[in-house]
This record gives sequence, C-alpha cells and structure tokens, in this order.
Amino acid sequence: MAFFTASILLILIGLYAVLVKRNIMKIVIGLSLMDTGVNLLIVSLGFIRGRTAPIINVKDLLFNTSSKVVDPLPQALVLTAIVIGVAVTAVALSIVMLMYSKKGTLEIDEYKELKW
Amino acid sequence: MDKDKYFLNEKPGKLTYSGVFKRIDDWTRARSLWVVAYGTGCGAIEIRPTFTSRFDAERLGMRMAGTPRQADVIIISGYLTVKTLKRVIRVYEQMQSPKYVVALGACPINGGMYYDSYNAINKLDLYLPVDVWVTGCMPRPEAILAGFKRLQELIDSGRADGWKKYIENLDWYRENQKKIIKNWRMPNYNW
Amino acid sequence: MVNPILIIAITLASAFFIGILQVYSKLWARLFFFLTLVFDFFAAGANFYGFLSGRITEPILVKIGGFPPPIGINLLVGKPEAAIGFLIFTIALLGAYHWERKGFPEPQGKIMVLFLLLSLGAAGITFTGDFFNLFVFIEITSIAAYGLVASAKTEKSVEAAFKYMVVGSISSTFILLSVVFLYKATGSLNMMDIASRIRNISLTPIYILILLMFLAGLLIELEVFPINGWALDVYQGADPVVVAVLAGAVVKAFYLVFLKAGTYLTLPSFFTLSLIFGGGTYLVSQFIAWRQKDVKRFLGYSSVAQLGLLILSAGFFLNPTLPAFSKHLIGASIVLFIFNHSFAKSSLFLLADNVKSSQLHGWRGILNKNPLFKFIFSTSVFSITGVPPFPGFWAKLLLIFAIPKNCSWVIGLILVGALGEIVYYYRLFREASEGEGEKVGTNLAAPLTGAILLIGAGLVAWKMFATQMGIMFNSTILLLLAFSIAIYILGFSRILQWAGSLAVVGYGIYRMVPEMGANLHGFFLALVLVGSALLLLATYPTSKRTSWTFYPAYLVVVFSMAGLVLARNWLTLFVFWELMSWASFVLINMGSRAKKAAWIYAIFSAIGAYSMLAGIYLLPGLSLTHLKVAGIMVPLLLVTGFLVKMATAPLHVWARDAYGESPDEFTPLLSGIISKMGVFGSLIAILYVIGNISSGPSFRYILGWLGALTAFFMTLIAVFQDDLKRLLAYSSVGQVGYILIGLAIASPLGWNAALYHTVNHFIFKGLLFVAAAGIIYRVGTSYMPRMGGLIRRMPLTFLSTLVAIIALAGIPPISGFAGKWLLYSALIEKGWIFITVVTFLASTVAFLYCFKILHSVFLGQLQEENSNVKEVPFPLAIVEAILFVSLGVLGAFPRLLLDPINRVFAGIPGMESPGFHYEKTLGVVSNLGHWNALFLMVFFVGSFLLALIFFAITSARVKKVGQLDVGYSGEVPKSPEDLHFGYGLYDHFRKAVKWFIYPMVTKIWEGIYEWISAFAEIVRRIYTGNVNTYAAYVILISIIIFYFFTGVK
Amino acid sequence: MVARIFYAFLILLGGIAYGLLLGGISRKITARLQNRRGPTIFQNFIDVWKLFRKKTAISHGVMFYLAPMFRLVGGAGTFLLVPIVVGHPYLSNFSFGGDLIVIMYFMVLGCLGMALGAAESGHPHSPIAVTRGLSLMAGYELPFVVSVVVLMIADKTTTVEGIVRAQQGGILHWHIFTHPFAAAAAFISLLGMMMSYPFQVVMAPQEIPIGPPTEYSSSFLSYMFSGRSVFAVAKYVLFMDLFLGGATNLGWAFLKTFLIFLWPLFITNVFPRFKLEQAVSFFWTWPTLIGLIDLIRIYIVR
Repeated sequence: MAFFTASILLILIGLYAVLVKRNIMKIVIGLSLMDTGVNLLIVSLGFIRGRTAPIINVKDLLFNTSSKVVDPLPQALVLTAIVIGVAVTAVALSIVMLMYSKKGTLEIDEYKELKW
Repeated sequence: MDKDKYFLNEKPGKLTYSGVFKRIDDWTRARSLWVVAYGTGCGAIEIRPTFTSRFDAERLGMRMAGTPRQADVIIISGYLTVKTLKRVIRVYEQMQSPKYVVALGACPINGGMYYDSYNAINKLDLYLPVDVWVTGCMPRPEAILAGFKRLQELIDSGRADGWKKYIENLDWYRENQKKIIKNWRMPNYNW
Repeated sequence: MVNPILIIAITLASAFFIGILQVYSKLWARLFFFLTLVFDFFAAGANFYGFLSGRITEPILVKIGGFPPPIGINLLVGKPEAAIGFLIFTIALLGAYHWERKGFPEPQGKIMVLFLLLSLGAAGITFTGDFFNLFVFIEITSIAAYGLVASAKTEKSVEAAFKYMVVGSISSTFILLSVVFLYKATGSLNMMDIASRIRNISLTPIYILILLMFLAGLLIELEVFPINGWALDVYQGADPVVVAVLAGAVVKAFYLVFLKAGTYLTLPSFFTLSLIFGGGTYLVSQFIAWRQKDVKRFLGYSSVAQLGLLILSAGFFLNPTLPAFSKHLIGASIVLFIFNHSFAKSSLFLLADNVKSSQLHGWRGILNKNPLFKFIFSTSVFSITGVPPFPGFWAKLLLIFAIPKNCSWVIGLILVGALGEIVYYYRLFREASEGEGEKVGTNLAAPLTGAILLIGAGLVAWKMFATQMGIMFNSTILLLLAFSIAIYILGFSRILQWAGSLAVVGYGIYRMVPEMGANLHGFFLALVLVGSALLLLATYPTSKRTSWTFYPAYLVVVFSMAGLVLARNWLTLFVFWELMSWASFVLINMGSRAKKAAWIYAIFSAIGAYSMLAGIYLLPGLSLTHLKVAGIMVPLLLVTGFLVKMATAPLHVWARDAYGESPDEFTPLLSGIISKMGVFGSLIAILYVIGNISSGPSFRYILGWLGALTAFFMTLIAVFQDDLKRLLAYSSVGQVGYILIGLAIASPLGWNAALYHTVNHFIFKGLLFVAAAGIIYRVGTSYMPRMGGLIRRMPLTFLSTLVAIIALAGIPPISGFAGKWLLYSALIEKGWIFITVVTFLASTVAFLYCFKILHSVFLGQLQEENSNVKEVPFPLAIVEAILFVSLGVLGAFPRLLLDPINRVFAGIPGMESPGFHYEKTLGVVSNLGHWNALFLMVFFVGSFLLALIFFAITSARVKKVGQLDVGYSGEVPKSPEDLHFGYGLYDHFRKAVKWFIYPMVTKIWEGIYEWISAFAEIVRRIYTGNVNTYAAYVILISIIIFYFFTGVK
Repeated sequence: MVARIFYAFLILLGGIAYGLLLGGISRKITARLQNRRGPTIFQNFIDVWKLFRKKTAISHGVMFYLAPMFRLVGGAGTFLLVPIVVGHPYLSNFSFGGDLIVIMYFMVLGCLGMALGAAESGHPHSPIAVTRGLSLMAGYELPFVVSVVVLMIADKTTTVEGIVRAQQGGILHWHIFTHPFAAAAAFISLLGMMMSYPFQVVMAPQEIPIGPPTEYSSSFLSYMFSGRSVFAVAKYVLFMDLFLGGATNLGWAFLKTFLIFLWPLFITNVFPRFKLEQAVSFFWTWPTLIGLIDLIRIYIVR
C-alpha cells in the first residue's frame, strides 16, 4: 500500500508541476515524475508480499516456483515503459533545447503564439 | 457637340394650306389659342391678370401651354435682348405650325425706352414674323385681349400666315438673326 | 497475403538502416526510404485486396514467437485493420512523395527515420491485438510525431511539438495505467481474451474507472473538444506533410482503437460518451472556425469536427440495439467518412503547403490563377462539405438514415454542424476565388491523387449505396450527366462546347420525349429540357469570358433538374437537388463579382437542403405517394427546403446577389428554371404531405401569406434597384411568390394558376434575363442609369422586352395575364381576401419597376458612350424572338398551355375538374367570372391597327427629329446626359414607402451570423495557447468523465 | 357580329364625345366657381379638332409614335369592356370579353403605352411625371382593390354584370348603400384615378408643366385627348356599375355618370395639392382603413 500511495503521490506531484509550473524544464521534470510514478505503480501492482524476484533458472522450474515469485509481467512491462519514458524525456529535452534556441527563454508564457 | 448626331439638320419644307376642312380649321384655330408666353419683367406681369378671373382669357378659348410643342401662339412681351432672342427663336421654331406671334408693348416694335441700349433688339419684325402688334408700355390686359381678338379675326379669315412667311423666307430671317447673334451655337434648324 | 509483422519489422529495420545509411549517402538513403514505403504500400494493399476480393476470409492472426493468442503478443489483422493499414501507407507515400518533389526537408536522414517510425507506429496501433503492445506503438508513434512536428524548426512548430508532447504524455500515462490495471483485473493483455473475460467480471466502479481512463487517453488522442488545443496547434504549426499524415492516417489508427475499445471493453457509458464528446466536438468546432484567419488552423478545426462526427458514428455503430441494416449503413458511412476525410484533408493540407501565406488573405484570388489547384481544392472542399457525388455526401446521407428515429435530435445536431461547416469552408472558397491572386507552387501531384481518389470513391459509393438506400436513378439521366462532364474536353473552343452542349441537350430531349407531359413529372421535365435548350442557345459564347467549366456545370444543372423532376422517391429527389444546387453554386461563383453572392447562396442552399433532408428523414416512407405524418414539423422542414430555392421571404436574402452577379449567361436558367424546382418541390410537398396533415389548411394559408408578402415586398424593393439584373432578381423572386400563393390555395384553379404562371414566368423572365445578358454584353454595364435610349440601337430586344414586360405586369392581351386571372379567381373563390388585396397591390407596384426597366434601358436619351452599340448577338436574338412570339401566341390561345396542365392534374384525386370550362363567346369561364383571351387579342390588335392606320392616313406630316430636339425652355441641351433622367427614378415614392423597404430580414440574418460568430469567438478563447491550461483541461475533463460515468453517485 | 361591331363603334364615338363634353363642362364649372365666364362647354371639341388638324408634328421615335394609339385603344378598350346597360344587346358592349379583373388590368394598358411614348421623347419631365403617375396608381389601387374585393366576395362573382345584377331591386340594394365603407374607399380612390386636385401630382403645373406628354404635339395630342376623355367615361361607367346599380337605359347612364363625374370635380376645385409621398401615404392609410371595415365585415359574415 505504501508503494501504491507513494506512486500516486509521485504522479500527482508530477501533475502539479505540469499544471502549475511556468518553467519549461520544470514541466518536463513533472512529466518525468509522472512517468516514474506510473512505473512504480506498475511494479507495485505486480508485487505479491512474501515472494521473490521472478528470476527463474532451469532448476527452479522443476519446483513449481511460479507460486514463489511475484507477477513477472508488470516487471517486464515496466522495463518497456522505462525505456519509453527515457525516450520521451530525451525528445522532450531536445524540443526544449530547440525552444530555447529560438526564443532564449524557458518561460512558458512566451510560447503562446499558437492559440485560438 | 455633334450637331448631326443629336439634331435634325433639315430645312423645314413649305407648307400648303388648303383642303376640304379649311373653313372649320380656321374657325377652330381661332377659338383654341394655346399660348406660350415669353415675358420679361413688366410684360409678364400683365399676362397673369389676362388669364385669370378678372379678364378670363379662357372664355376666348385661350389657355396657357406648358411647352412650345403644344402652343399655337407665342407672346413676346417686352424687350428682347441679344441673349434672349436666341431662346425665342428656338422656342418659336419648335412650335408646330400653324403658329402665331403676338408682340406686346413698345419694345418689340422699336426698342421702346431701351431703343439705344447696346443689346436690346429694336425691330422684332426682322427676326420673327409678327402677326399682331399690341402697343403700349405696357399694354393693359384689355389691350392684350383686344390684340388677341384681332388675331382671332385674322386667323378666322385665313390671313394670319406669318408662319408660312417665316418658312418661305427662312434664309432672310436667319441672316438677320445671325447678324445679331454672333455666336450662333445652335443647330442650323431648330426642330 | 503479406504477413503484417513483415510490414512492421521491415519498416523498423529499414528505419534503423537509413539512420546509418544517410551518413554516407543521402540519395541512397532516400531511395531506400521510398523503397520501404512502396513495399509497405503494396504489402498493405495486397492484404486489403485479399480481404476485398474474398481470398482472405479469416482475420490474419500473427503469433509472435509462436505463442497462441492469450499468451504472447499477437497481431490481428481483419478487414478494417487491413483497410486502415493500407490507408496509412497510401497517405504516407503521398506525403513522402510530396516532400520529395518539394525538396526533402533537412535533416533528411532523421526525418526519414521519424517518418518511417510514425507510419509503422500507426500501422502497429492498427494491427496489434494486444493492449500493452498497443501502448508501445502509441508511444512510438507519439515520439516520432513529436520529433516530426518539431522538425520544421520554426518557432511555431517547436511550440506545437512541446504542447503535443505534454498532453500526449498525459494521455499515454492514462493509457498505460489503465492497461496495467486491466491486466491486474483480468489477468490478460490480449484484446480478444480480455473481451471474453470481461463478460464474466462484475463492473465495479473501480473497474469502470480503469476502462474510462483508457477511453480518456484515447479521447485526448482523438482530439475531442475541449482537450484538443494541442492538436490545433500542431495543425497550425507543423509541416503540412506531417499534418497530412497525422490527420489523414495516424488519427484514423487511433479511431480504430477507439472502435475496438468500444467493442472489446463493453463499457456501459460508451454510447453516451461518444455522443457527448463526438457530437459536442463536431458542433463546437464547426462554429468556432467561422472567424479563424489562419487557414491551417481552420483546416484543423475542420479535422477535429470530422473526427467528432466519426466518434459520434462509433457510438451508434457499437450500440447493440441498432438494427442490422442501420448498422451496415453506419459502418459504410464510417468507412466513407474515414476515406473522405483522409484524402480530402490531406489534399487540403498539401495544397496549403503550396501557398506562401497561411493567412486567409494570403489565399485571396489564388484559384483564379491556378486551374489545377482550383480543381483539387474544389474537389476536396466539395467532398468534405458533402456535395454529391463525392464520398462525403454519401457518408453523411448513410449516417443520417441509419440513425434511429428516437435519436432524431442527433440529425439536427449533424445538420446544424454541417451548416456551420458550409459557412466557413465556402468563406475560404470565396476568399480564394476573389480577385486576382498570385501563382502558387506547382507541387500538386500528391493532392491531385487524393482528389482523383475522392472522385472515384464517390462514384463507387454511388454505385454501391444508392440502391441500398432506395435511391433510383434513371439510366438516361446518368448517361446524360456523363456526357455533360465529357463536354469539358471540348473546352479549348467555347463555340464547340456550346454546340456540343446543344447536341447533348437535344439528345436528352430526344430520349426523354416519351416521359414528357403525361403527368406532373413529365410536365416539369418538358419545362426543364425544352426551356434549358432554349436558354442554352442564348448562352452563345460571345467572348472568352466564359469559363472552361461553364458548359459542363450548366449541363449538370440541367440534367440534375431533369433527374429531380423524374424522381419517384424523396431521396432520389434530394440527391439530384443537391447536385443541382452545387453545380449552380459553381456557376454562380464564375461571376466576377459574385463571390460573396455564391457564398451566401451556398449557405442558403445548405439551409434548404439540410432542412429538406431532415424532413425526408422524418417521413414515414420515401416514395412519392401520399404519406401520413403527424405534426407540423415534417412539412415545415420539407417546405423550407423548397422555399429557399424559390427565395420566398424570409429566405430570399441570397437571391439578389446570386441573380445579380452570376454570369449573365446563367442567370436566365437560375431564374427561369432552377427556381421552378422549388415550385415542383412545394407542389409535391403540398400534394403528398401537407394535404394529409390535420393542420394542412392553416399551413397552406400561412404559405399563401408568405407568398403574398414575398410578392409584395420583393416587388417594392425591386422598384428601387438601379442594377438591371438585381431589379430582375427581385422581380423574379416576387413573381415566384405568386406561384407559391397558387400552390398554397391547392384548389384546381389555384394549381392551374401556379403551373401556368410557372411556365409563363419561365418564358418572360428567361426572355428578360437573356435580353439583359445581351444588353450588358453590348453596353458593358448593368447599371441602368448609364443606359437609356437603346431602343434606337436594339429594336428587336426592345420589342421582345416590351412584350415580356407586358406579360410580367400581367396586362392583357399578352399571356402573363392568364396567370393573374386564374390566381385572382382562385383566391376569391377560396375566400382568402386579405391575400387577394396584398397580391393585387403587389402587382400594381410591379408596374413601377416595369416602367423603370423600359425607361432606363431603352427609352429616354441614348448616352454618348452607347451611341455605337449594336443589336444583341444573333443567337440571343433568335431566343428572344422565339420567346416573345410564344408569349403572344399564349396570350391569344391560353388553351395551348391550360389543356396540358389540365391533363397533368387529371390524374390527381380531387383535381380532375380544372375549376373552369371553355365557352365560345365567354372564353375561359370559372365559377366567378370569365375571360376571353382570343377576343381581347383580336380586339386589341384590331383596334390598334385601325387607330394606327387612321392616324397615318389623316394626320399631318410627322417629322422624326433629333435626339436633343426637345423643348427645353429655349435652351439647346449640351449632351444626352443633361436630359436623361435615370438615377433616383423613384426617390419620391421611396419617401412614401420607406418603412416597408427597410432591409429587416437581411439585418436579421446578418445579426444571426454575427451573433453566432461572436459567440464562437468567445468559445474559441478557451484555447489560450498555454500548455498548463491545456493540461488542466485534460485533467478536468478526465475528472468529469470519471465522476459522471463511473456510476459513483 | 358585324352589327355589333358597328354599334360598338358608334357607342365608342358617343363615349368620346361624352367625355369631351364632360371635360368642357368641367372647365365651365371650374370657371364659374372661380367667378369667370369660362370657355364654351364644347371647347374640348374645338381643341381636339384644332390639334388634329395642325399642319406639322414631330416624333421622337417608334414608341413615341405609337403611344397615342396605345392610349386611345387602352381607353376605348376599357370603355368597351364595361357594360353600360347590362343585358342590352349593344349597350352591354363587349363585356363578354372579360370580367372585372380583366378590366382592371386592361385599364393599365393605355397608361403604360403612354408612359412609354412619353419616356421616349427624351424630355426629363416626362419620366418624372410618369413615375409619379405610376406611384400614385400604386397608392389609389389599394383602397380600390379593397372595395372591389368586398363586392366580389359579397356577390360571389367577378363579372361586372353579376355585380350589377346583385344590386337590382331598389335603390337600397345599391352597393353604395349596402357596402358604404367599401364605396367610400372606392370613391376616394376615384379622386386619385381622375387625378383630381389633392392628388394632382402627375400634371403638376407648378413643376412639370404638363406631365408626361411634354413633347407631344398636334394630332398625337388629339389622340391622347380623346383617349383620356373616353377613359374617364369608362371609369365613371365602371363606378356606376359597381356602386350605383348600373343603368337600365341610356338616360339613367347619363345621369348617374354625370353625378359621379361631379364628385371629383367639386373636390378638385377646393383643394390644394399633396406631395406624391403624402398622396401615397394617404391612400394607403385612410381610405384603405375605411374599406377594410367592410372587408373585415364581409370576412366575418361570410
């Protein structure tokens, strides 16, 4: 439950940054935080108390270990999600760089040329 | 102004005057005189009472015509100047035959009190064929009516033929007119 | 069959490879890039063709790693997936080709990689059968899209990319969360598996929340209002090719996911949600675009709206209560919508790429300089706005007729939105065709392909769905329509086109002779074909002014009218009605000053057409027979549609400029025949529908009043027009008002009057407009005070105009009186006395403008500049002669027309007896009075000739004098201008009637327009451009969705 | 038929003569009212003859030439379409040619013809006067139509014969008594039709001396004169038929038309003149409202 709460909290903090912060970098950080929060949530969903990591070798297969490890799938998923998150962050940062090179500011209010 | 394009440049032809109905024609013409009045200051004033209740020219069958096209008689009341002669000639020539000219007062006869003016016309007779002269300066409506009575008699007896003379002697008249009107900026013939 | 995984894998590999290759050779990299795309195109195409041809019957299931479905990742490609996949790669290929021709943007290599990733991501989204895999593909697509959007490296594009990224991240967070929770709840990630397991799970609020989260994520990607600010910014800021692919292809993949979500995740509120968000987005977006000045953003609004409509359709499509046939129709409609939007919108975006400025004023006049551009633009716009025969039209039609009757308010929503769409699209059209623009880029191959595909798809859809909808086409009409289009080929010579058109119409008459005359349809058919042939003769192209497309469009109008009157079914009638309206829009738009007029015409045509469509939708049956309907709504809607074409007040505001500014060759048809289609429609509406409702008589009484007021006010306004064609326009509208009165009376006498006046009005108004065309051609202006005295130069035209005017004024013995007499007799017989009085007054006021036409144009002084004009061209003179002789003949022998009309009505119950009979001396005898036309003609002509001969013999010699030889107080007039009294002819009368001629209706319509656009302007302000705000909207809307639809109360 | 045409011709000549005579009488009466002697009552005959026998005439073109014929035929045609004595073999004229609707539209023919001829003359006064005349027509037509519709609805016929027959059987059956408001409206509009003085805007002597026929002269004018006279008679006869119960013989016809003729004559001599817009507004309000009383009554009673 602690994981759960913490991850939700992380998501909300990220969301707060996205919604309120005026600095582009802070918004990107907020996005990253949300990402992390979600990843944490996914991992926590697969977690089953009292079980071990789902690293399985051939020997374990013989002893019905599937009941001894946590759900492996969320972990697999989270790996992908992390990769994606990194990619998104990378793209985001490069976009931020472009933005900065165009206007020389990171203030979000300066980027309101497209509207209405 | 392109005269040939916009105006009829044709000399009026001679008009014969005969026919079965000549007698009736003369009689009706005498009793239905429609008047177009050319008036300057003092002359025009006398025309009004002539045609309104007091003297009532309408009882003689006369009435005012609003346009030269429908008029039979033109009244030249008062002096003519070089400038106004032009208009009078045009109005007269636009009237339909038979048509008559009544000159009113001393001025058309000999210039009257303006005889030595630099631009008054002294003898109207040289420019238009006058049928009846009414003298006076100005003649009162009674005199005017008397003049019209005279005109009616002339028409009735077929002797008021100024309009024929005008056409027959148009070249002579035109020569006289052009002597006075130096800038003849009119069509050659007014239709 | 090509394994779908191959498409994805090869594209992915190739993207990777290009990334390396481009370092060494840009050219080879590009070649490789195109090879990949072409491969994808053919592979996806092969699959799609396989499904189409029936060679592939089962969905293609790809087991990755050999695992059977519930376990491994699978791709599942059915028919819809194959179709969308093919669509994606077609658009991608077109876009890439466009780039190639334009000059590939830098950095080439990276853009190629991103572009391939974008396409494969979209394809993956389409193909995948696994939820987590879906998420991955969504992310691939998104990241590629962020990069591509930013790649233009302008301030706008990076800004747009950033906003896209922020909102997109939130969306993918939602999707990821819900996918994981879904896995948690069901223990599976496979879509089919989840779909089967979900049925066994009780839908707790938490569970619904999870599903809603998925839906919310999708709705963000599907750009619903108001969380679509990012999308609009992208449309405005990004490279048009990227936008074309995004709007044309990627969004469609998301839409497919949306459909799948609706299918697999049985969500109770799916229908409501899609209705609210789809409908809301559609409606709002169609209106907030009204004042948009940036063309790309404006197209963006349109895209968003189209998507909204698609979401709405999805709601109905997946609604289990829908009958199978309706479901089939909606499915077809969705396919057509997707196709239509993809190609039309991509074409438009790629066209926009060719124009330097993206501002509306930068588009000014560019259609006039760029014929190919014009073709593509018109095709795309027509298709998007739903003009037959383009797919957009069929899509809308299918959708509307599939929606069940208990949701008929949705029809209203769709049609109102469509109306908004017409307003702003044709504003763009107007701007783009006004004045002389500059040359634009010639990079048009890709959009041209799109346009051709649209036309093809439209024709295919026509063939496939028309009969299913119960629309029946006369094969001869179709043949003739094909001929009409073919006339275009002869465009290198206008004379040849003219002759060819005459031949086609002649052939049409020859083929149609058996249909003519026997009944109502045949009567109008004869009017349409014979009348059009005559007026076509008068379009003799005297100069190069006539547009290349004039004759094809003209013939399309003619034959669609023929199809319209032959229709035995409301829907067929509607299809031809639309065809006629839009073809005439094209023709009106050809007038050099008619752009605004054409715009207004388009709007009012749409008002009429959509209202008619709504009426047809509500009818209990489609065939043209007596239909029982309840309430007043259906007849009201139907009749509104027809009244627009008749330009009855208060729907007349389009008429003045449309008549006044349309090409002179076309106006006779517009006034003479096209307005009569409204008469035909109203007639059948009154006959089949209004006659059967309980409030029918009062309804008809109101129609009668409408007609009378139209006649009166239009006549009054006509008096004060100084433009010849505008005067005739108002006159025409007023005259059609009389016809409406006749129709509304619905007694035999009234209908006789209406039909008689219909034909008669065609003759004299056609004649007047033909004469006007000739005069304007010769004089060079339609401003009447600058004419005058033309009787000296155009005696024949004067004579025919005089006769036409006498007919128009309804003065015996010319034929116009017949209509008047029948009408008044009918009115008095019916006892509509107040209408009688108003009508009488109107026809008296008509004398004023009748005199104005004759005086200002033909009489008075011939102006200096017109002194050398000649008689109208020979073909026009022939037409004038034919028409005015027929007016005279009908004036003497009205039975020539009355007998056929009686035969027409003989087949209609209650109308067998015409309400009058003939007697030898009394002529036509009604219950009230009589009128002997032949006697009047003989009497008039005889006594006239007698008086004339007597005069000529007896009167004095008459001298024809010169033009300026007038009694002018002894003065010599200087020029004709001094004497001509043309301007302000009725200024004194204006003082007396100033209260009646205040343009109130126009002001009201303008007010409505202003209010709506001002309100839309306010709504538009929610797109603040601030990414925080956009994110806040997303969160807010999500919370609202979660709150209202989870079922937590 | 030949006999009929012959008699029609005679009746027409009689109508013209009667019209000219009435014109003379009106000039006489006007003169007497102004305390003058005035011309003889045959003055109009003299004028017409004189004009007809003028030696020259000018024409401005074809329409100009034809317009007087239009005028005459329009007037004569209207006159011949209105039955003077209903049921009489000859005096019912050519009333089989059309009913009241036909007559009302035929009335316009002459006006339109003359308007065209006048307009072709090229004199600016002519179109001014014509437009005034047409506008005035739009004015007086409304009350007239209101009252005509009242009669048509009341008698359930549109023929003049029918309306006359409906008034038989005593003086109180005349429409002027059965429908007094409609009759009042019509008689006020008659003032406009006859261009009597409050509504004399067409030939307004003050501004546009003689209105449309400014350029007309000689025999053209005589035709117009005759046409106008017979047209006036036609209107008197029409009003007699519509409101005064028609006539059973010529004597009654003369008497009744003479009475109707007096009505505009007396009005015209004691009134100043409206401007055009005032005239139109007047016609569209007061007489129309008066007529509407009967119209509404008919609408309710029916």
